[in-house]
Amino acid sequence: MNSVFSGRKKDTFFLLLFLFSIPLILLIILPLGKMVTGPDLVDLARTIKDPQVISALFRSIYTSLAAVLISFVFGTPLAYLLARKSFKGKKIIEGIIDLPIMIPHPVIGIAILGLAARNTIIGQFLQTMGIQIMGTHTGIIAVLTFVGLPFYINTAKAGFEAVPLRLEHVSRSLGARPWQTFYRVTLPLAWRNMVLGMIMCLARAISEFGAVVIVAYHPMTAPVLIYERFTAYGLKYSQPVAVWLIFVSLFLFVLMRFFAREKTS
Amino acid sequence: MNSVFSGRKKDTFFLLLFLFSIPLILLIILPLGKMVTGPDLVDLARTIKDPQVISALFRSIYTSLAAVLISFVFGTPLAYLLARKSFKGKKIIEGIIDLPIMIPHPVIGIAILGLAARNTIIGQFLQTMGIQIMGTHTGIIAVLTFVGLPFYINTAKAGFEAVPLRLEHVSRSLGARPWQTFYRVTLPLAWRNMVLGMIMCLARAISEFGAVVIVAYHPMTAPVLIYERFTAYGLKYSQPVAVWLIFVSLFLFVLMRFFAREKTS
Amino acid sequence: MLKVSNFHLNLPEFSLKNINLEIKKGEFFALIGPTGSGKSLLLEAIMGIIPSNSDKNRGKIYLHDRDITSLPPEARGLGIVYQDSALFPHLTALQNITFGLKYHKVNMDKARKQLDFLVQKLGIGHLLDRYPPTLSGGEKQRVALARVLILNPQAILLDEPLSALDPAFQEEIRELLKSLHQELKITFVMVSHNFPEVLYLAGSGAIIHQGKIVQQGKIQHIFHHPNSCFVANFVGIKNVFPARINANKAFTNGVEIKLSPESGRQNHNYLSIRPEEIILLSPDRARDNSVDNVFTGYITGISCQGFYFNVFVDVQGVKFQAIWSQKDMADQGLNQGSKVTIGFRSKAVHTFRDKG
Amino acid sequence: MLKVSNFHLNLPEFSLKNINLEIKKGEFFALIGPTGSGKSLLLEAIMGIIPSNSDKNRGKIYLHDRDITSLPPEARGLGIVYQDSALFPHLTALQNITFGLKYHKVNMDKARKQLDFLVQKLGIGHLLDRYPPTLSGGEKQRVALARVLILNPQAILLDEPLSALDPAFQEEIRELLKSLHQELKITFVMVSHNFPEVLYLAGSGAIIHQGKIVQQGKIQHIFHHPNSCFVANFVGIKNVFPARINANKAFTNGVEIKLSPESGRQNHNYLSIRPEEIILLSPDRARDNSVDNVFTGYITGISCQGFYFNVFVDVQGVKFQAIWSQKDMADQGLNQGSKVTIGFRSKAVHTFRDKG
Repeated sequence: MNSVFSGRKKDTFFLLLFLFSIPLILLIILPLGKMVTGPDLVDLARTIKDPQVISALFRSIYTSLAAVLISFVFGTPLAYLLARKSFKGKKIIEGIIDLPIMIPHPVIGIAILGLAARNTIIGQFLQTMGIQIMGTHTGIIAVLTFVGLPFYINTAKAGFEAVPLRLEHVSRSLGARPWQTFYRVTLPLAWRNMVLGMIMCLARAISEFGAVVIVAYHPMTAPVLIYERFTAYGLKYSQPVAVWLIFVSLFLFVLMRFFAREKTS
Repeated sequence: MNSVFSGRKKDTFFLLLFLFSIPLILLIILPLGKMVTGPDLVDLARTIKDPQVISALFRSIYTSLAAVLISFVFGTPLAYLLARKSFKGKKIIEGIIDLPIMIPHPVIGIAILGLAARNTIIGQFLQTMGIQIMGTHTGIIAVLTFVGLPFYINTAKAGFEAVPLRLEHVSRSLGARPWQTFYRVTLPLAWRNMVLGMIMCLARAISEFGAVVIVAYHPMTAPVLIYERFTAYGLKYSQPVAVWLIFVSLFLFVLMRFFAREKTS
Repeated sequence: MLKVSNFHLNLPEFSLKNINLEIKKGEFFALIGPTGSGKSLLLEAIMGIIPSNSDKNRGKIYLHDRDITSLPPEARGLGIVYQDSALFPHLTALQNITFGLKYHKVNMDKARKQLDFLVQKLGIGHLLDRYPPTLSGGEKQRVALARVLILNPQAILLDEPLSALDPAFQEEIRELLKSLHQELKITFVMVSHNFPEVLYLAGSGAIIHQGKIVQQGKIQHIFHHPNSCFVANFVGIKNVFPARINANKAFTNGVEIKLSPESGRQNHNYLSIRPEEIILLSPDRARDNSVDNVFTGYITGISCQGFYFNVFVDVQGVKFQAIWSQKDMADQGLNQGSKVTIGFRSKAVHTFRDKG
Repeated sequence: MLKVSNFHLNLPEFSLKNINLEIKKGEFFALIGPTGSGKSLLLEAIMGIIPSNSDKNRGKIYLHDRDITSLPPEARGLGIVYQDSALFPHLTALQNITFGLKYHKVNMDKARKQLDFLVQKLGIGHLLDRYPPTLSGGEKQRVALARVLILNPQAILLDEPLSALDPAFQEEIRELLKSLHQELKITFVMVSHNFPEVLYLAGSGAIIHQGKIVQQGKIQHIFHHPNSCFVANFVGIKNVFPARINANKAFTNGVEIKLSPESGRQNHNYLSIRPEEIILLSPDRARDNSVDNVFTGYITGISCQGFYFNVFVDVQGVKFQAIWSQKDMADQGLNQGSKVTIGFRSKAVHTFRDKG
C-alpha cells in the first residue's frame, strides 16, 4: 500500500482519504473473512457430502446458468439495439431494463407468482401450456432471469458502445452486410464484455434469495437451504453451507475480475 | 417505436433485433404491470392505514437512508482515491468493493451476525460498547450498508473519473491545494454522479430482503413484512403492501433516471 | 461519374442544404471547409452512412448514372479511408486488407496479384502480420488504403486522410496519394480543411460553409478567384478590400488600382490580391512594364515564417500584405519603417461581389 | 531563471533522461519534438505535475535559484496553458479568470486593474459571463491566458497552445502570444512540434527526441545548424547528404561542394543545405560572385505548395530540393526535365557528425 504515496512527499491529502475509507473496507472483509475461516474443515467436509446440500448447490448453478442462457439469447439483440440505435421510447426501454434492480426481492417473487394466477388470461394460457410457476424449476428460472437480466444487458451494451461505430461503417463500406459486420467486427471486439456480463448475471442469479423463496421454497436452491438451516438449527449449522456457496460465488467473482482486468489492459 | 426504422428502407436487421428482444421486455413489464394494477383502490387505501405497514415502510426508508449516509461519508474518499491514484493493491480493493454484489443474500446476513458472536474479539468489543446486531436497527443498517455500498462507490468513482485530471492540475497550478481543488473543481463536476450513486444505493438497500431477514425478522422492514404476509395469509394479502413498496421504489427509480439522463445531455 | 443532385440532409442540430456536385472519372476532388462546415457529413452521406436521426427527403446521388441514393453502403461500390485509419484492431494488417474480398466476386488469382502489387506499391510487406495498435500513423494509413484499393472501388472517399498524422508522415502519405492518383487513375473525393494540401493533391473541388456549397470549380481557380469574402479569407488571400469599381479601375480607401480589362464587374464590391503576387520592386526597376500597379509605402510589420517573411506595407492607409523571401529583404536591407516600392500586375487583381 | 539540472524521470513505459536546461528571464523558450518525444511530460514535470507511477530520483529544478523540485504545483509560482484550454466548464469565463486570486496574496484594487487591462488586451470583455462550452477555440485560449496572466506567474508554460485550433484562430493566438511576450516581457516555455510556429515565436529552444535533449540553443541556430540527421530532418532541411569532408571541400556522391573556411570539421560526415538557400540562376547570372557553388542539373520533380514550388533537381545523381516562387519558374519557363543552373553560397552549407 506504500506506493500510494511514492514520488510525492506531501501527499497527505490522499493519505487522509485512505484512512477515512478503511471502515468500509473492514465492514466488507471482516464478516466475510470471519465466516470463511469460522467452520472447521471437518464440518465443511461433512457438509459437502450431504445430498441435500449438493442438490441445492447444483440446482442453484443450473437454474442460474439457464437464466444466463436466456439473457444471452434474447438480451444480446436488445443490448446491441440499445447501443447502436436512437429511437423514440429508447429511454423507456432502458428504464424497463433497469427496473429489476430497484424492485424489492419478495415483490419480484409475488409479481411473478401473480402472473400465473388462474383468473388471468396469461395464467390460463400458461396452464393450457402445462407451465407451472409455483414450486417449479421454471418458476425459479423465471425469477433468476428477471433479476440477472439487467446485469447482462447493461454490460453487453457497454461493450457494444465501446466498439467504434466507424469500424462498423468501414466494414459496411467494404461490402459486409449488417449481420456480417456484427459477426466479424462487433462480436470479436465486444465478446469480452459479453462474457463479463454473463458472469455478472450468473453471480446475481446465484445470490438471489428473496424472490426465489416466494416462488419456490421447494425445490430448494442453495440460498433457501441456508436460510432454512439458519431458522431451523441456528447460525452455526447454516455457516458451512454458506461457506460452500461463497466459494462458488468467489470463483465466479475471480473470473469476473479477470475479464474486467483484461479488458482495461 | 416507428422511428427506429426511419431514414432507411432496409433496416430489416435492426427490426429483427427488436422483435427478438420483445420476450425479455414482456418478462419484466407483464408481472409488474399486472401486480400494480391487481389490488383495488379500497385494498390499497386500507393497507396504507395499517400501522404495521406504515412503520415497516418508514423503517425501510430510514434504515436505507442511514446506509446511504454512511456510504456517502466513508465511500466518497474511497471513490475519489480509486478514481485518481494508482497503487499496489488497488485491484484488490476494487475487488473487495464489488464483493457484496456477488455474495448470496442470506450469506451476508449470516456473516454479519457471525461477526457479533460472543466468543470473538470483535463480538466482545461490540458487546462492551453496548452494540447489538441481532434484531436491532444497528444490524439492519449494517446489512443495508453492506449491500448498498458498491453501488454508491462505483457510481461516484465513475463520476470522479469523468472529471479530466487536467482540470485538477490546472487548479493546482493556479494555487489551489488538493482539498481546495476537490471542493471547487472536482465536486461541482462530479456531484450529479454522486447523487445518482446515492439513489442507486438507496434503491438497493430498500429492496434487500434475504440478508435483513436473517439479522432482524423483527423489527420488520417492508420486504420482511411482505414476506410475512405472503407466508401467513397468501398472495392476495401480500400484494397491496408490495404495491406500496413498489411505489416508493418507482419514485426512487424515476429520480435516478432523471439524474442519469441529465448527466448525458 | 459521381453526381450529387439537390441533396438535403436535416439533422436536429445541423443540415446540409441543396448540395449539387459533379465529379468526373479519374478526378481528385476536394471538399473543403472549416471545422463544422458539414464536409465529413456530406462524404459519409455519399458513402451511404446516414445518421439515423436524419429525415427522409434528400435528393439523389448517382454513380455512373445509377441511382445509389437509397442503397446501403455495402452495395454502393465506393471505398472510404478515415483520418484515424479505422483499421480493425483484432485483425492483422493482412486480414484487414483482405477483409472485403469475400463480399466481392473476385477471381482469387487476380486478387492475389493485386495484393502483391499493392503490398509492393505501398511498401507494407513487413507489416502484414502485425496488429494495428503496433503500427505508426503512416503505416496505418497505408494499410487502410490497401484495404480499400484491393476491391477496386469506383471511387475512394478520403476523410481528412492526413490530418491525424505527424508532419513527416503527412508528407509521405500525401506523396503516396499523389502517385496513386497519377498512376492508377483512381477517382478520389477528399475532405480537408488544409488548403496547401488540397492545392497539392486536388484538381477541382468545392468549398463548403455552414452546410452549403459556396464555390466549386478548379482548385487553382478557386484559389485565385474567390467569389466571397469567406472563400477569400479561407484560401489565404490576405489582401481583401472593399472597393468601388468603375470599369477598369478600382478605388479602395482612395487608392486607385488598375484592373485587367474584363466584363461583368458592375456589381462587384470587393477586390483581392494574393500576398505572393505583391512583389518588392527595387527603385531602379520601378517601371517594370509587366507590373502596372506600382505604389510606394512603408513597412509596418515583418513576421518571419521560416524561410519567408510576411510583410505589411501601408500605402495611404491601405494595408497590403506580401510574402517576400529572406533574400529579397536582405538585398534592400529592409526593416520596420523602411520605405518600399511594391507592385502587382493588374491581372493579379480579382474582384467579386459579397452580399455580407 | 528557470533551470533544470540532471533531471530524470522514469515511468513504466517511458523515461526522460538527464535533462539540463537553462531558461533566461523574459525569454520565449521552445521545447520541440515529435509526438511521443516526452516534451509535454517535461513541461508538466517543471509545473510539478508528476505521474504517481514515476520514481523518485530526479535531479533538480530551480526557479530563481530556489529549489522547487519537491514543491507541489500550487507552490511553484508558475502558470500553465494547455492546448485544449482546460477551462473549468462549470464556471463562467470571469470565474475562471479569477479562480486563482483567492490563493494569492493580492491587493484587490491592483487585481481589478490587472483584470481590466487583461480583458482589454485579450479582447474578452464580451465573453466574461459565458460558459466555456459556448466559446470558440480561440476565445477559450484567450480566457485561459487571462486566467494565468492575472496571477503574474514567474513563467508561463504553454503546452502546444495552437495545435487544437483552426488555422484562422492559430494565427490570431500566435500574434497574441507574440505581443504578450514583447510587451509584457513574460517568460514563456512552449511545447510544440510545429517548427514554423516555433520559429515565429521563440528565441531559443531545445529539441527533444526519445526523452533526451538532442540539441539546444538559439532557434535560428538550430534551424540552420542541426547537429544530427534527426534534427536536420525535423527542422525541414530537405538536403541532407552523407559526405566525405576534406578541409574546405566536401564530396557527396562524387559532387564537389565548396565549404566556407571553418575549423573543427575533422569528424563531420554529413552536410545539409536548406532548400530555400538553393537559388535558381538564370544562365546569364551563372557567375554571380556571391554564389560560389554552381551546378547544372535536370528537374526531376515539381510540386506546387500554394504560392511556392518544391523543385527536385538531379545533379550527377545528387537530388537537391529547392523552394522557388511561381515567378522564378515562369520567367525561365521551367518544367519537368528542364535543364537548370542552381547555386548556393558556401556559407549556406552546414556540416555535422551523426553517429547513426
